[in-house]
Amino acid sequence: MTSGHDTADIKNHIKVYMMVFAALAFLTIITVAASYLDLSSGEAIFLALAIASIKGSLVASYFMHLISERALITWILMLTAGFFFILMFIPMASLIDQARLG
Amino acid sequence: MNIPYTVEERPDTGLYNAKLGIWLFLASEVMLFGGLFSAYVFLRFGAPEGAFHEWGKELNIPLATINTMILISSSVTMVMSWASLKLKDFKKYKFYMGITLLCALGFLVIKYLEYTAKFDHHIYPSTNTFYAIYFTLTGLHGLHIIGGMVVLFYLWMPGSKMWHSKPEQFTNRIETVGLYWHFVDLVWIFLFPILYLL
Amino acid sequence: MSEHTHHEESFFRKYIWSTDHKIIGLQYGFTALFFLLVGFSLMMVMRWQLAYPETPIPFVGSLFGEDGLLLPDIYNSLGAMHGTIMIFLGIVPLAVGAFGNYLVPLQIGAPDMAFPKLNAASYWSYLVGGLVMMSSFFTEEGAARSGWTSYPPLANIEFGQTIWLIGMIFLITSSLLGSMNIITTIVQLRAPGLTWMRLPFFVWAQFVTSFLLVLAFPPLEAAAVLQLMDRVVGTSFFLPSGLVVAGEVMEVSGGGSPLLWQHLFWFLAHPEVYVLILPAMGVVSEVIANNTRKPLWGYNSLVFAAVFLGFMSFIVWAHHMFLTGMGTTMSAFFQTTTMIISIPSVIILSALFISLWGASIRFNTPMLFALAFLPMFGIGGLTGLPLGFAAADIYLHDTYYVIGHFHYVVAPGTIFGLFAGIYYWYPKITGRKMNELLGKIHFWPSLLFMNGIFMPMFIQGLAGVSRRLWDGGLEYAHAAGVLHWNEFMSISAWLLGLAQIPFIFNVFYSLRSGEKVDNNPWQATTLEWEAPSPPLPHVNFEKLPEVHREPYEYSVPGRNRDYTPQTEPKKDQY
Amino acid sequence: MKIKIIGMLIVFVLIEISFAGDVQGKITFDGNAPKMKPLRMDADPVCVANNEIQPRKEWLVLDENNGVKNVLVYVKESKSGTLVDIDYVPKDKAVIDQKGCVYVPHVLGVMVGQQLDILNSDGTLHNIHALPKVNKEFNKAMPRSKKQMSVTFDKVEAPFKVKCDVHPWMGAYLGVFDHPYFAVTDDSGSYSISGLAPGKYVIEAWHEKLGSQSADITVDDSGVSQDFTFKKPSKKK
Repeated sequence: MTSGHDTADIKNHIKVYMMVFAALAFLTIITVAASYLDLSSGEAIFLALAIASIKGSLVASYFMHLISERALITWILMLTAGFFFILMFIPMASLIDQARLG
Repeated sequence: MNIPYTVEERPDTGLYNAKLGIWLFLASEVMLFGGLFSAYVFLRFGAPEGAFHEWGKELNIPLATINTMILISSSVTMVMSWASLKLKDFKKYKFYMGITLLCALGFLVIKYLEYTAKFDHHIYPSTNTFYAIYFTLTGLHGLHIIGGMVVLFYLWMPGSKMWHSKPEQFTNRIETVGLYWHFVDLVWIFLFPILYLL
Repeated sequence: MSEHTHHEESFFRKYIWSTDHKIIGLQYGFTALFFLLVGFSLMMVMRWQLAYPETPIPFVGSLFGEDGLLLPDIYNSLGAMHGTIMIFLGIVPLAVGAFGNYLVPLQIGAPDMAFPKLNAASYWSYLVGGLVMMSSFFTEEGAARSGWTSYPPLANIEFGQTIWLIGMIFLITSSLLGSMNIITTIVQLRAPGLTWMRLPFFVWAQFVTSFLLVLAFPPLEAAAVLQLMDRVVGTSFFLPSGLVVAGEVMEVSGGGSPLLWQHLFWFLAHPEVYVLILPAMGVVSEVIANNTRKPLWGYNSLVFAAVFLGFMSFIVWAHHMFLTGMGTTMSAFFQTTTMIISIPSVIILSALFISLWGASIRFNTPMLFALAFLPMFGIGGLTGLPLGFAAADIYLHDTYYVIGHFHYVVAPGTIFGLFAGIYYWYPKITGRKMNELLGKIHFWPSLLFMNGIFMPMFIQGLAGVSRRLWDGGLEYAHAAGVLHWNEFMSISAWLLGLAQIPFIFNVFYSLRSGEKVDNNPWQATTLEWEAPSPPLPHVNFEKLPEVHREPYEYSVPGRNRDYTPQTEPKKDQY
Repeated sequence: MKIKIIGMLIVFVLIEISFAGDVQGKITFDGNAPKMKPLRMDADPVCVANNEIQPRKEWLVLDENNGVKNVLVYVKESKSGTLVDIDYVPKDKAVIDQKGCVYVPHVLGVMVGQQLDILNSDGTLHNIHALPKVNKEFNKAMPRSKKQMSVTFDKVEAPFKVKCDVHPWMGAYLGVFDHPYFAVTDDSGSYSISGLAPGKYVIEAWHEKLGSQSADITVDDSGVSQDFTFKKPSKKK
């Protein structure tokens, strides 16, 4: 894809980059502001991670061009993400399972 | 015989070699930070209720917010420097790359201030598990920044000669190193809330 | 290419700082074989202590102190380093570094790896890691002695562990660079016409293996960093509060958990088992297809089984942790996944067995090793099933049964597979065949003594003898009935050591005096046999191959030869 | 000229040594002597077999006159110059034995750089584990076939514990000094430190449970006597 960019295309991209930048800055302020709200810890974690995920996907989709990247890359990343979550949650699940036994 | 697809894309995969390589590298980086995030979650669950939140209150949120902004900006200038090369504007490339490096430096300076402030208050990695994981995660992230800066500096100064001989390959190099740089930014986007805000 | 002229390179450039995948492959190969020998020697020393407890070691005793006794501390060091060296410095570099490097570009018709400089960096990182590991033997505090698994809190207390961790970080870096390179090469540099389902099974095995390395090694790197922090900076990632060591409360900040290490470690270390076995399966498949003169039975199922195996290997790791007090739900989950993962292994093994059906087999040395691989791996795999069941594992955990089980997989399994590969591709590398008689003198005693070592381990393990005892169980009444096997196993081990001499001799002897052969001495079909023997430096092929066929077109009815190379165009079937 | 000076120095040194004074004394215990319980060694049959009479705990060993055994008495500091050449290392080795599954001696002083031989007379597996704070910790297994090993310490350190990881009842205490002026009281609670140059010193008596006491002494040619009396420990064990 990237090789097919002509000048106009790139100029469009630059506009998108600027918009993404604004969105990222805005979301950063929101997430900091939200941390001062009196939320329960569950809500706070959900909100903060949700905002972080949005920001992360903006960076990945636009700066890293994942939105128009080849399928192969997407597959590799999906595989990685799958194992990432397994790595993240099974140790935690085992901890909970252990606690359940007392 | 030269190795094929170092510059041009292989028709059936649509990729040049380095791009696949860097994405595989980033996949392994995801798993590296995955291991550390997993440790974070594990320790947070294991700590007394609310302890991580209490311990984290010592951290300086305004400084970290500034750092987040700096890193996001550096990501934008990074992608702009690549776009400039696509537009064949070498001068602008130099300009944006310079700013990217400056941002990275600024990030490290603020990080240094944060660290020394912690040490002054006798907070060390051995203080508790929160600071253990805080220093490990931010330290490793800092190392990634430093490593990235070395490469960026090379491509900004001595390595940029390549633009005049092999412009396409040079643009690809900027794209791959850019992918790495955005990834480092991405990691920080997650580090910021889980360490400072939660 | 022919129009590309190659100026002569200096010796250093050509053989030491080379970026040619073949030279790097050989560098990997020789270094890894050397480390295999080192790791095996450590075990031969340990087996003296087990066979004749507390008597001075003959010949090499002076290395271990004036009185030549093997003290428990050093025994533990040797045990830990045996595991580490064999796995991380021996088999993985041999299977992936050497075989993967040398053969993958040749089998897919590429001039080199995708990133030649990265390839060299990967080798040098491996060598540095290996030297760092070995150097720990010469430090005042001695080498790591907490087993290759390095469980904290023991590993946090014991000496030598810091060096182990630093060495591991180098080795992990090396493996990551190497495996990214292999994946990129396979994806990007396949010759025209070489579609995915035309890849030789060996390439598929390397592909899956590399994915395992890329995705499973980083968590161990993270764990190594955390343990290094624990040891150097005084954090307590793996140390709980109020930890009592030898009657004293340890002064640590606490709050960590030893289980965290086990999760992160086994997240790598279980896929690592498949990293060890898959390349060997790949090699064995190539050798079997060639020497049965038949297509591999069920090539597609082999490929899908390998991919599925790789995928499943990421979600079975906690079956190593049944005894950590993990809850029953998790145990049941991991027990189930463990049973599922045996299915693809059985598919692969069955397909290879069925491939033998009705073949007129050429019983040359590579084929003998490949044939021996099948039952040996079978024993290793089947004895693993009881360990996968939580209930049975409670009894068998950490006994010699476990040692017997995984050594059957790795020693007469993987190593036999790799021997088969060395004998099989030696003519490609050197242009000469290895001596057949010496090969058979190498094979038969090796097979005999391998079983002599590992079969009695099942007996000892079922009697409940723990794997980590310095005196082999002398102090325990329940071990008394099976202790006499120790001497038998030890003698087998030393004889196995002797049986490797013909091999070492053969490697160097055949370099000069082996039978000269043409490019395709085994009448094989895959692409590496199109290249000259040895393949041209840096370019491999005189002309870039084009692929028109499946990988294993042997004995296709109606053709005048019993093999059809992949490069042969489809139109003129003569 | 040179010879003359050296000769004078030798004479001077000889005079110093011959006139150096002895410090001696006795440590007594004031109070009711607690009874030392017998050690239970059933866990290792070899330990039981190696003792004709069952050994008792050793944390307070008294004779009939309440003289305290195993008190480490040492010169803590000199108020008149240095005690000894910094490079002085005694040629004699210190010895600690593992015999009958107890450490013999129970309390021991060694000098920096002095070789300490650790013996295993028991013919069973011992694991000697020293727990210094300043010196390097060591933790060495000694199987029955390993009869002897040697260690040295390179820093001065107040008495620290040495224990066996196989037999939890085994314990000994070890002090490391940069001078040879230390002694351990004998069965009658007496000690004697010889060879001190005349001058003022602080001397300290250390006991594993009863704590430590110090006293200022002045050594002259005829030597000096310094006794200590320890009280019952506040917390009985």
